[in-house]
Amino acid sequence: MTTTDAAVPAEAVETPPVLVRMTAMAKAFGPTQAVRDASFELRSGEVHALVGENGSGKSTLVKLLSGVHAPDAGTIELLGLETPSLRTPRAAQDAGVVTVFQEVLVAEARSVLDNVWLGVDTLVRQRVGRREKRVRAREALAELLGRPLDLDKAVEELSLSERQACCIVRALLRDPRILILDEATSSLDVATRDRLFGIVSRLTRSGVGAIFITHRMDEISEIGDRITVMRSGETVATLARGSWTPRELVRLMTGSDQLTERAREDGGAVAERRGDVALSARGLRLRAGRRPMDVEIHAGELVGVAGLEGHGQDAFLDALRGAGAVDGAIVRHVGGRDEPVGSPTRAARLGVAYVPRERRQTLFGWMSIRENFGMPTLSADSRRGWLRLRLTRRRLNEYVARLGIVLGDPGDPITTLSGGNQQKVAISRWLAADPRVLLLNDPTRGIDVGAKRDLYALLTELAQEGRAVVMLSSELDEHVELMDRVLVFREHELFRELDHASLSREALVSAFFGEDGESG
Amino acid sequence: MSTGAVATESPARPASSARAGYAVTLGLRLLNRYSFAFALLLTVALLATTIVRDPDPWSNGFWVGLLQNMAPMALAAMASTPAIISGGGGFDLSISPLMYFLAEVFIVWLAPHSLGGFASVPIVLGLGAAIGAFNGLLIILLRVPPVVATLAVFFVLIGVDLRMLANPNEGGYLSPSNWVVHLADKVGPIPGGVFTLGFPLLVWFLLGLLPYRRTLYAVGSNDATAFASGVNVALVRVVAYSLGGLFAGVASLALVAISLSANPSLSQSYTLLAIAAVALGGTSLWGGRGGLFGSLLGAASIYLLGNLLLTLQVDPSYLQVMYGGMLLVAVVLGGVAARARQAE
Amino acid sequence: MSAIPGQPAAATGATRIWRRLVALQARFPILQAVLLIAVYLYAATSLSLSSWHSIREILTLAALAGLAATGQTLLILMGGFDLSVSNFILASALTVSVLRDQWGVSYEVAILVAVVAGGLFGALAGQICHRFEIQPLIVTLAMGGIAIGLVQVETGGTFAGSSPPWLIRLASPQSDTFGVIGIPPLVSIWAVVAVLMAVFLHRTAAGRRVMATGANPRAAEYSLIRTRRVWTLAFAFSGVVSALVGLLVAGSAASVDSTVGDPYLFQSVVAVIVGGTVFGGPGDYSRTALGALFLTVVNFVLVGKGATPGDQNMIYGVAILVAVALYGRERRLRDRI
Amino acid sequence: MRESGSRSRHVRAWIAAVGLLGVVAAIAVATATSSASASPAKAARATQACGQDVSYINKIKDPDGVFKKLPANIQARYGPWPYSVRATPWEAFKGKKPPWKIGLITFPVGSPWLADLIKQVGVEFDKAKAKGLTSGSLVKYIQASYATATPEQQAAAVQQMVRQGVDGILLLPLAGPPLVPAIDAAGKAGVPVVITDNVIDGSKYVVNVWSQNNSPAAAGVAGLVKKGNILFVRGIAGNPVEQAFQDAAVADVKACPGLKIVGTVWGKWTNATATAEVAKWLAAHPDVKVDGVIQNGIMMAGIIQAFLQAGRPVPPISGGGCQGGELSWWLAHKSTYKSVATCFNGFQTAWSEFRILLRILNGNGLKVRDIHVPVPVVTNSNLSVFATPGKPLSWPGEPRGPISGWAPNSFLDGYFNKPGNPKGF
Repeated sequence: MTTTDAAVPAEAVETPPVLVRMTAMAKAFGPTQAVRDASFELRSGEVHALVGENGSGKSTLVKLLSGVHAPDAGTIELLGLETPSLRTPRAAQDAGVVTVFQEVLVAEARSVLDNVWLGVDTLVRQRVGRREKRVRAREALAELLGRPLDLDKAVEELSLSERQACCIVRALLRDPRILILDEATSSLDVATRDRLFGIVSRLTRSGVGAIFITHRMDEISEIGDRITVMRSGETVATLARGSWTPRELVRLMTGSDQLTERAREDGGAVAERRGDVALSARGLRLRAGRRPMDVEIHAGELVGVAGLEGHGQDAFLDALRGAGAVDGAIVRHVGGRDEPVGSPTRAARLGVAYVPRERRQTLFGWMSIRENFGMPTLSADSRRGWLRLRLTRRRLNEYVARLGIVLGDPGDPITTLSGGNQQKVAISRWLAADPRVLLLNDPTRGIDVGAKRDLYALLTELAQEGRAVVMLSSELDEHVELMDRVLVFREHELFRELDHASLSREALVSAFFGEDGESG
Repeated sequence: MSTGAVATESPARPASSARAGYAVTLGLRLLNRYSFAFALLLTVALLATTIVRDPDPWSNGFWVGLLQNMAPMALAAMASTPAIISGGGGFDLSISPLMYFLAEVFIVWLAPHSLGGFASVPIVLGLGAAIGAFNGLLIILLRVPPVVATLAVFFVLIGVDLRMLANPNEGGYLSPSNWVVHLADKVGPIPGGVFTLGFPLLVWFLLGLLPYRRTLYAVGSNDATAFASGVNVALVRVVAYSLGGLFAGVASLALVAISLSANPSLSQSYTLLAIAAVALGGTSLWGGRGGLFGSLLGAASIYLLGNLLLTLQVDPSYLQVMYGGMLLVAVVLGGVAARARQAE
Repeated sequence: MSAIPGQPAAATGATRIWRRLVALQARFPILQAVLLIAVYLYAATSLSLSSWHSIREILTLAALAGLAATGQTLLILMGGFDLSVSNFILASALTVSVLRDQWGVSYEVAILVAVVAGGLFGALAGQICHRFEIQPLIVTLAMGGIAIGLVQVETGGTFAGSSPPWLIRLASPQSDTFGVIGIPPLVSIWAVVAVLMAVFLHRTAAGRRVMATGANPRAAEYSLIRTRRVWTLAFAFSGVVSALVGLLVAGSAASVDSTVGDPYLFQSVVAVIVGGTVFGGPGDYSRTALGALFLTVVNFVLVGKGATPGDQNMIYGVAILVAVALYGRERRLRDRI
Repeated sequence: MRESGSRSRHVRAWIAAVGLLGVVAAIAVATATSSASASPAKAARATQACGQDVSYINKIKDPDGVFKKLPANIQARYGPWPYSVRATPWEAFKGKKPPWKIGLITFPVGSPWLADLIKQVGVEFDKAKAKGLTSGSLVKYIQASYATATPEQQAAAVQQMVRQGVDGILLLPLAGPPLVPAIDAAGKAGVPVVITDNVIDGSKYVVNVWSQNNSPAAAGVAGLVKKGNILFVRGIAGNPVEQAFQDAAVADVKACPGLKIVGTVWGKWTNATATAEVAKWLAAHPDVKVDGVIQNGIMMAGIIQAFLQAGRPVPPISGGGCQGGELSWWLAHKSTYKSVATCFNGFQTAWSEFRILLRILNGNGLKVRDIHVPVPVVTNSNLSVFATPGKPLSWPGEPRGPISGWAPNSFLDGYFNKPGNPKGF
């Protein structure tokens, strides 16, 4: 892999002062224990990468440090002295802790200038003069984006990556002692990302400490001086630069390198599962001006959708479920007939089911488990508008047994379930509609290993039943261990298609970075 | 309510094919930049017609009357605005009863105790601001929809108004010699309305010099962002509500100036008018957009329309329909503009 | 509404008990029920409101309040709001009294006109709200104004009419349902509506869709619920109900004047809120019914005790405050980052 | 989601408590400041006999000494007049040359009375136009709906009309006091504003034409009942006129030692509300016998309705500002039902109002600012003159009566230095 010359200068190496020391932090949201026992240390002048699977508690941990949440337990030391837990982001910022959060947080209606300086002034006193604000904002943005940005433009008129740039600049302008970047590069283009790394290493040289959360191995290896790995709410290891391999990281993150219970099926098994084409995309463009793609999804196969974050995987799934492709056609093949998939409703009618990524987008907060379970299949479960609750109940029980969903009473609010079980409900409720093609958007995101196993087992089962499963995942091993073939996306194009034989972590990673096939 | 377009593709922007289409997009641009554009257009048109129809529009009386008469409604609208801008469904239903409450305080309590002089100004405004702040706190601490919380205060205040003046024939009046009357007439050569209407605008302008106003809009636009960036969102909102109360204080003075009397039985008469004026003025009830000036224009156009219908002797029955129509057009335009924005 | 669990893991005994109560309360409107019983007992003892005759009166007026809040309940469950209830009520009351005479048409026709118009105006309001993402508050306000305006134009400004005897009899607390069942017709209607609403919300797909739309619009869209259609129909429903309630109001008022709608402008909302239905759910019509009943009994007590309108308003306000104090449900800012 | 939900709930509970306390405090303060009923009532009690209407004549505030100058027969008309009687600038008014432009401003139309009044003013205007007394067309401003009506709008309308060169204005105020400045301004500009259905005591230039039309009925009912329980049905809380009516009514009741006030409800001057509120009260007091009801105006039908509903005998109900429906009902039950009402209709009001305005404009010299029009008292004996037979209780019609039945020309002549209408109108 490539490593730029943004290496850490010598003087910073011999143990510099500790900026942050978090010990035995814990934080729970209702039944879900987001962080259970996390300890973390940040030294002056280092970039400390924080890695772990989705939902392993990284974000929560940094939110504890940046005053968004108050910890249930644990102590935070800032610059050597014990601090009473930081109650608000403001408090944290005054203490020199500045965070760029995972969400792209902007005030859409306000100008770029207002956005980057938001919260610096008090309500009555200007901490920074107007002219100075403009000058510094312009410089910072230019340095990051490599081109000037109209300071008076409303942020809602900017592209996503420009917005994220605003968030980053907002943090930089506060002259942080401790800079936290929580997946802050997810929607930046590569050049901007490199410029950001340049800025970060400049800051660290001047004694700033940076905490860096990312999913991209290459980024870690590029600027990470130390790495702390988190798994299901705990910090499991802290490794110094060079003393780790991707493989090992993955093992640490997942807790095992054998993900699926069963030994991986051989090609033969896969071949016989595979049926005729169930769903196909013809001349599909995910963005204007990109290379069109033709994809065929067969019945009974497990197709992985992979790529670096924000390279078009989500757009691809959306297209498949009939929601907004730029151009091209999605066709569902049912019993010899070709049915165009126009809208999500149409797609559903043709047996294409989609499970979104965000649980916030799938669950109905206060409603009961049973109601949540029954939602997508309302029409199926009702005769002339009348709900036949028995059907729903029976099916729910069936899936509870099949997926080992742990729940008290199906009448309880869905919010009483743990993340994994919520996800199981979210998926199983679509299975209840007996879809022929199942589109899953990173379903194992933020659920514990046990739950993952169950899901994998389920998905294989589904494939064996002759359903086509298309699954977007941000985890390499899921692809390697589970998929029959993997579609790797890059810059919103189908970059490569790895079939069962040629499927390996290295192959994937190299494909992610657009390296030609065999090497890496 | 933003059940937005998850699956449904966002509605088409005005077809910019024809020249007309271009005009439309241009209009929407304008509306995005200046949310009060529509209200301004309306006001100018109505005002122009009024002036044309009026025997001598350049006499002082014309403007004095105009300003004094629309002052209470306009001020009520302006008082409702900061809370709405502060977002989070921000809303203050209690403005109208608050106006009447403060008017009563002035007439029933202050004036008789020889506080009817200029001393009354800080007292009335202060009291208004305090009650506004109370609303804000209620909403922040109970974390309930502002409409509901302020509805409760709405009822309580109406009750208090009626209670305070159990016998409207005793002490419900203010002597015409009181200084307030000038607010409904002239102060030297200047129409009194200029002062009452000018005050909130001035305050608003001065707030513009402080970081507060920008922060308020940011909070209204996206409170999570503001919070994450270290803004004390709760404080910003409470201040917004107390600003509303402050302006309600001014409104009460304008009201007293015209009526020279406390009329508890009318406590809620400005509630719906204010809402309509604000919406007409292009202030988005989602927060973060719009401003005091828009509300002023909104109120102006409502008032002028009523006035014009009288001058033109249009059947008053049509008034309601026109108000409603105007309102719908205004908010729909706002919605379309917002869509155009998102599409960009 | 958040999709992520609600209560902290560790808690002391005291807070656990408190939370139990809150959770229980969140399921059933226990508090309201208790309050209702308490107030009624007080009323029965100190004001002798216990006679079947008095109960008839109470139930009838409660029925009116409750029925007027039917549409509102659905809308608030769905995350909407309706400020046009009072105007629609007045509009339809005038249609069946004044306009019917003017047009010289049969009651059936007049009622049909009122109901259809109510439905159309409602549907339009829903469409506009959803399509342009405008707060229903404004749109319904405008719609109500337009509806009244049109009626006014039609009647030439006169707002006084008398309701047909059969309507008056229908709405009278002392007449019996079908002249046989010993319950006032309004109350029977209310009971039926309550049952229907319960069935609708809990036993029909449509009801589920409404609640889902309120609970999480995005998720609803993903679950293939056409939220725009839901909004349109819900508002149409509210319009129709308001029109029908307008008839009953006209009946109980006997003579229609321009103020018959006024009490329902906010009352419809208050009944829902006090009942404990929250914007976007959870909630239920049974709660609204309870809320209406509660408010009515309180009102009887106040009037019986000769409370001035001033006091009545204040008590109203306090009732709402207390209710919302127990039902605050907005998410904290820090949880949205 | 909520971390430490319980704490936040505790907080909420506290807030609620605090809010509650605040409210209670407010009530306390408010109560402290709220005073008892008006003084004239108390003052009048001494001389008043049961069944006789309260008379303030010897207490009438007469700062300008104009009242004393009025002929005795006219003074006698001022029995229940609770306000002062003042001189008016219009006495010296030289008048303008006809034809005149006339304006009409009213609150929203809610009753047949107002509807008829507006209709009749139009009719009179056209008749006058035929005689060359008025020009153009009647300039009208009728407020659209109570939901959006404010007195300030009426004030604006007055100013607007003055600007438009209207010579005289007939005004039915939504609320009196707020209109004072506008009316005085109009007066200074030489535009008389004649108001009815309300009295504006604070204005110099206003012309008040008013009937204290409830208290004779109240007194009548009090006299009819003599002994027993009286229920008060009041109008809109916080309204000055309402209070004046109430004060008189209280005085009338106090005049009968046998009468006991057992309750007060608020009917908001609408039959619908009156029915509901009375029904509530009756339900709450099933064992209290109500021997008489005294209402604040135009609510008789609603109250009858409530009693019928409750299946109780309908007691005498004061019919202040009577309406057609209740009269027909009364007529139908003439044999068994006794009551006292005071009746006049919108046509009559318009007829007289219009003439008063014309006389002022003609410079006939109005003697006093305040004209009190005694209203015909209706009892079982003369009921048939006013009632329309065979109508339902809820009939929104009006009492019958000759168009000049309220304030005939002869009556008006007493108030003007120069009698008669211009051009023998």
